[in-house]
Amino acid sequence: MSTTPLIETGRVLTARSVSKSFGTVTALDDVEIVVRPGRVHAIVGENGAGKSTLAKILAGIEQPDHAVMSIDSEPYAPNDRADARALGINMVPQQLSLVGELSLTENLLLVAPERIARRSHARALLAKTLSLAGVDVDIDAPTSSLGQAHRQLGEIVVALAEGARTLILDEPTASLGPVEVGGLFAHLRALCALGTGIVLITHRLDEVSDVADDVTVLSHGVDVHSGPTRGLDARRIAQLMVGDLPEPAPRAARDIGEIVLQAVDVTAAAARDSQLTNVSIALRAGEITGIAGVAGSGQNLLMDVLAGFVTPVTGQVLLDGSPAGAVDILRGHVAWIPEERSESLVPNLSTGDNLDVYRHTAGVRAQRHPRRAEQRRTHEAAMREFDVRPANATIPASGLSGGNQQKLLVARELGLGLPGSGTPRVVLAYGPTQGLDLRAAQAIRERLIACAEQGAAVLIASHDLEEILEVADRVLVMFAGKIVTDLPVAEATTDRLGSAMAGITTGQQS
Amino acid sequence: MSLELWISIFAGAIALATPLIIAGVGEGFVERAGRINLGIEGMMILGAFTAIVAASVAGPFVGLLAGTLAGLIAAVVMNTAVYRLRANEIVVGLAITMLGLGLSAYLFQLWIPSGQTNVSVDTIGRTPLGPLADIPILGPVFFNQSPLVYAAIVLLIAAWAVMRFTRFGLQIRAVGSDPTSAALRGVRTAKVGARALLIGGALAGLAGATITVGSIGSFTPGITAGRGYVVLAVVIMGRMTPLGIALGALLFSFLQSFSLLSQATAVQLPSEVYQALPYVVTLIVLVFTSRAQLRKTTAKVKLAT
Amino acid sequence: SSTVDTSSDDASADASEVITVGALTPGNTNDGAFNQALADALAQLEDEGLITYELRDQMSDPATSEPVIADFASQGFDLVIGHGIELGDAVFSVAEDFPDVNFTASGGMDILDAYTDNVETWTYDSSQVGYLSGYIAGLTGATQIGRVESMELDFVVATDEYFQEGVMAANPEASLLPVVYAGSFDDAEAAASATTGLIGQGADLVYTTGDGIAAGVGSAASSAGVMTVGVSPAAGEDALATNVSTVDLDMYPIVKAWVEEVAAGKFGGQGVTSTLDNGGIVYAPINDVDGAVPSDVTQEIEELLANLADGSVTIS
Amino acid sequence: MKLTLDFRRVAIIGGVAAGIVAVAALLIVLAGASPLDGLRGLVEGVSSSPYRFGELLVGTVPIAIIALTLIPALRAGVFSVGAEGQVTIGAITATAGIFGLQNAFGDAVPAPVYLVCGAVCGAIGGGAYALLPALLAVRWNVNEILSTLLLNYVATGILGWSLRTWLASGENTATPQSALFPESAALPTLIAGTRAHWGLVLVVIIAAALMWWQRTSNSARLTVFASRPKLARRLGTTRARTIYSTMLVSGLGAGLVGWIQVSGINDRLMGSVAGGVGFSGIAVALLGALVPSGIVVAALFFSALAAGALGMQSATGSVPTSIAEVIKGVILLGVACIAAVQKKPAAIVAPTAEPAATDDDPAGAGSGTSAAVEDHIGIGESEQQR
Ligand SMILES: Nc1ncnc2c1ncn2[C@@H]1O[C@H](COP(=O)(O)OP(=O)(O)OP(=O)(O)O)[C@@H](O)[C@H]1O
Ligand SMILES: Nc1ncnc2c1ncn2[C@@H]1O[C@H](COP(=O)(O)OP(=O)(O)OP(=O)(O)O)[C@@H](O)[C@H]1O
Ligand SMILES: [Mg+2]
Ligand SMILES: [Mg+2]
Repeated sequence: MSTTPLIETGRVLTARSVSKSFGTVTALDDVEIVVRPGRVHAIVGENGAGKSTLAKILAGIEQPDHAVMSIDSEPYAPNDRADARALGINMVPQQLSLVGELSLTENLLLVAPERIARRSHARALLAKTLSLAGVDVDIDAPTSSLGQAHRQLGEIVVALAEGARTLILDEPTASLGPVEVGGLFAHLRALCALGTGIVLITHRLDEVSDVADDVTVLSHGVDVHSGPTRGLDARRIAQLMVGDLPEPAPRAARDIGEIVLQAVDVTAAAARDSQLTNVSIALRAGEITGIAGVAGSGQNLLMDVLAGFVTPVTGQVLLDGSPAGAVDILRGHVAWIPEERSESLVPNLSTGDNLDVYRHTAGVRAQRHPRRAEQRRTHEAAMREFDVRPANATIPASGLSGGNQQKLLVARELGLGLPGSGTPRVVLAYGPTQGLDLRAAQAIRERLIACAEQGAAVLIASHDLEEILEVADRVLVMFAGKIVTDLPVAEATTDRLGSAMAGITTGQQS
Repeated sequence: MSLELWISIFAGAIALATPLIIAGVGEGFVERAGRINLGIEGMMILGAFTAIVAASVAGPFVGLLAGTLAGLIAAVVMNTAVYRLRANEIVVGLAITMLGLGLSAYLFQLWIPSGQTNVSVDTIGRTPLGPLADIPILGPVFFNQSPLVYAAIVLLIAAWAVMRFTRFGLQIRAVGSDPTSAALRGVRTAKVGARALLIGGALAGLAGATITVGSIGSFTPGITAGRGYVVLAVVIMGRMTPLGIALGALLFSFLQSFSLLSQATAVQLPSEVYQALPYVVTLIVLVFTSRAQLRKTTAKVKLAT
Repeated sequence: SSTVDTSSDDASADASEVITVGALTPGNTNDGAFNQALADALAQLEDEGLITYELRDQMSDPATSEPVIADFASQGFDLVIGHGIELGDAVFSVAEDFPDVNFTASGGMDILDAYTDNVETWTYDSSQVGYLSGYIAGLTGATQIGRVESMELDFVVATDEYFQEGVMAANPEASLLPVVYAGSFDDAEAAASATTGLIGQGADLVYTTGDGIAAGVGSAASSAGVMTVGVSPAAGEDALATNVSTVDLDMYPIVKAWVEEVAAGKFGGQGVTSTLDNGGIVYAPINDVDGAVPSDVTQEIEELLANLADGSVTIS
Repeated sequence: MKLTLDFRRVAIIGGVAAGIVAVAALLIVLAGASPLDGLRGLVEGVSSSPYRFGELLVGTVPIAIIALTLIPALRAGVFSVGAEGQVTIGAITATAGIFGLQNAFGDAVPAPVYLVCGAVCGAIGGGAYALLPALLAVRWNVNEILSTLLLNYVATGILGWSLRTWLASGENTATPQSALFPESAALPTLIAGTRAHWGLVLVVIIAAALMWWQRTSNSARLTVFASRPKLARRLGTTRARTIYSTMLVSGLGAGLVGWIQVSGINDRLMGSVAGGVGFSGIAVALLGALVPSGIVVAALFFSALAAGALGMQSATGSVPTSIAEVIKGVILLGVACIAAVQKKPAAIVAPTAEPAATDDDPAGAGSGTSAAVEDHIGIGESEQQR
């Protein structure tokens, strides 16, 4: 929908018969994509389908095994990112590539063609680009001090300032709230109007039908569909991707039990998040509490406090009514799924060792060592249960794709990991489905609900409002280190939550 | 203590600081790029020895050049071992130091066999800066020094300018603080790191040459006397910025100069106290700078104990 | 020069066989001082056809030196010389296992009585070294004398006391600045800095005994045109330019006597001391430093030596 | 694919080995001797007599113990280079303990009491001295590499002062040293006719203990701590506890070595007591890939190198002793390279190497960077990331 391009004849980036394999894994097999100026081209597909690989090949970051690429009719074969950049093809990777210690200006100068850093020139260029794109971001602050949304926008602006005429965005919305996503899409449309071609990789299929003009669907490295989005809705795209999704299981009514884990009047500080001021929260058995909020509102810190990593300056954390530290909280069967899974998976340990790392918890008596083969069978069974691919317990965790790493982490926390008997009594989950495809995300949401049905107290923090509304019984909104809204899910409308997340208070405090 | 004594102490401090500053500026690049060079002591002494040999043939300036080159070559070896062959950085650094100390002593013994008088070369000497040198107090402290002292100051400014105004400076900061993002942005991290290490090695060699050709005029085994390790401390103490490094080096050498010369007054402490003083104070300063840094990121997650 | 009185004349006469000597020194043999004294003596004796030898330097750590001594002994060397106090323990401990090999060990004054049947002990008279150095420094007419030493070690302190005594004997008017310790044997730069500082405080002569640090002292003093005493040739020609003299060991007479004893089968059971009298301690020819040093210095020194020899002057 | 990889490996190993030989030969020729004699001497240096073989073992003991007790610290990413100073302090306290005992009870003290007292005093001294940088790191985030490096100098000062004052021998000595220990305080000889002493047994015990430890959860927690401090918190380990405990273990080991050096070799305290074993120990720990068996082998190798280099000098006659240091440096460099080619780079520095595994970028776009070795200097840093 949206901007109907006026110029169909501008620069066209074409890539045909793109193939790439990593060892035995075929990431891309004879894929074709055509990116036109002034249009948003979405790439969708489940985890590991090859989206990022394709994007990286287009941007010169990854070298294809085989590809025929051209810009207009000129052959295009970038050796590295600099080549692509010089030809106006630029990418904002899934994992942002801004150097945190440097400002946006300096990030721009970092790979400028000139050896002497012309700051004023770069600032002028950025300022101009900012105003063109209608964005307002501090270009002189270290990017690490910017919020997630601003960093995302900042990197886009830097790419534009570098002369990007085709801009590839790999999951830019994964960690943004609805307000920010709305803002981002407005900017993208503005860019399209200027003739920029945009490639948008995303898992949120409703975004595709909202903002994209064309869509390529990848499945296991093959492009199973390609064409305009006109007439396609999210359901149809999902069908193209993975076939029919199972209907979400009907929700059974749950009994809300005792308070298991609570934070009482907590004040705490941390590096990037807002500091918490007098926050109280109680997690009850059988209840799913959702926390919404834009990045940097303090959710991360609250999670850290609840998991026992941060000792509050004032206030305390009580597990079953008594104060507890991180290891007590683990021993009390609290599952922990952090926003950054890299905090929780040990990359150079095997997937199997990662799965039962809690065997090493202090004070937990190691059960008799099961035999290796037996252990491996258990691990691989768990990996299959949680759809971790490949379900091989001996490869290092770093060998899994991002989505599969996430599944591995969930398998440990909700599956067989916690010391003692496995089932969690509390689940602390931050963006538990981020980076997952529809089916996998759905499976994990079902898991969380199942946990609650078995009597666990579940906390889900997410930037994805839809997700929270789908699973939570109660929704809290955090803004600037405070809980500003606390509503039963029935009363929580997207509008109310969205404005609370943006800091617009309507007077109703919890 | 008399005024002359203080003048001597300060003038001595500046002279002693020169090699520390020169090597420190180099190591500053290395550490900014996220690496550490434990071979710096070895590179310094190789520079010191090579410089004397070259200077005895072709004069002190060629000596300085040769010393620089020796450090550079050692850095090339280190870069190949650590960043191409991926050997452990700490082991290789220690090996380079061992090698440098051994090789310089060995070649020295072959060069000047027993019974032969050691070779002296003309040193760079001091250059009084015209009338400035006659200013009371300041003159003898600042303006009657070796040209190498002035060169070190120029070097400091140059290093500052490189870090501040060039793409290379930005790339070093990026590679050091966030190599993954830097690589993703298209910075060739290995190349940037290698360049930093080569600069570090060359300047370490020059620093060694500064000791022999710049001030003593001859070589004796072990002449660098652990200064390489001091440089490492000074760089961290100075938070890797040129100005900080200069201040750190000056503090250390002031203490050393003070310990040396205040012995000649009546204050009677065990001489070991004087000798350990610079290291102890460096450690204390390190505590304060680290603590300040901790404060700065006060927000840092306070992990419960 | 006069030899040690233990040598019998006929011993060298029938020494047709060449003695094999294994020797160890704690430092570098080109240090122009203690270590080099032995190296030079051995080289000279080899030139004379009396010995063949092997010399290992940098043996100050007993952990390294003991196996080397044992090696020499087991390879059948006739005489093993451990030159330096660091080697004393190791020599004695190896010598027990090799009663047929001859050893020499060095140490302080008290080692003289520690000899055994196959170990002769050796030391040198550090009071004479200090006194004569001081005497020379005094004779130069210097009024403010500074001293730069490596580390505050007992023997350094002791030698220094005799140095002061020597200065006062030659020139009671002279004043002495307190000793500056560089804190290292090698740190020439620190020594240079210390020397410059002393000169800044008015020193017109600087005395040193260190090895590596002498290079720093000599360099700083000579570029300031200030006299030194005690700078070794290892510091380089330039540093020697303003060095008046250096009192040093001459190991030739001592080692020669040992070799002759071995050849004659009479080795063992005694200790010897290097002294001015027996030629084991010598001083380098006086450098008048472009006329800064009075011309009669050599004469006065010779007078002192005579007085020391006949006992009319004693060092307390 | 596999073939080319192997070819590269062989080429590197061959190249490095040829480089070592060429450098050594060149240096020997420079001194006017024959490289073949040098090679013969290198071999004979460790093998030609029981005594020389004993020396190989004597040299292995301190390096191996230091390296072994560094395993926990290095696994946890705590990079202490303070062994040198801790050995020194351990030697001082051991000496003080032994003389204290002698002064208090006269000559009647039986040997085992001396040994236990020396060992305990040494270990306590080294351990206490290691806790200082640990405290600085925990409380004020002072980089432990630098603090330990600086404290080495302070230890040297303390040693010099002690030898000049309260521990000085009564004899008039040129170099500072303590009095000779009572005979019963000496570590007994293990192999007659050599200097090999019972310290060797300690190496075996410590290695065995660490092999057992390696399989414990404690070890696993440290490994997790090195790369994932938060997860380690959940496992029950804290930064403070990790730093204190691992530094303490390495300090105890180094202090014990201090005692072994005075009681096993010199029978008195001397200025040269540490003699570089601290730095060699670190190199050996890393060369041995932080595995006890690997470390013992690496320590034997390192000691053989030292003995062999001396033998080389002895065989060539005219070559200055510094050649030993050169050869050690060259071979250490070469072995570090070869070890790196042999193993996957991650394995060598397993505890600390962590090419950040994030998102869907397993090998990291920065595969050109040396993720393995560059960023493990301070654990403080890895925590600050949060
Ligand atoms: N550097 C690599 N080494 C080995 N395998 C890789 C590498 N990069 C990607 N792969 C594999 O290639 C396949 C495609 O990965 P890619 O990152 O393109 O998936 P994606 O579609 O972006 O998935 P996600 O939605 O999880 O981000 C996956 O199976 C992944 O495991
Ligand atoms: N034509 C260009 N357009 C855009 N960026 C460029 C261009 N040339 C170089 N760059 C950027 O500069 C960075 C450094 O390039 P490179 O390493 O080739 O530097 P260089 O100045 O050519 O150095 P050298 O001459 O030593 O190779 C690259 O990462 C790239 O991003
Ligand atoms: Mg992806
Ligand atoms: Mg180029």
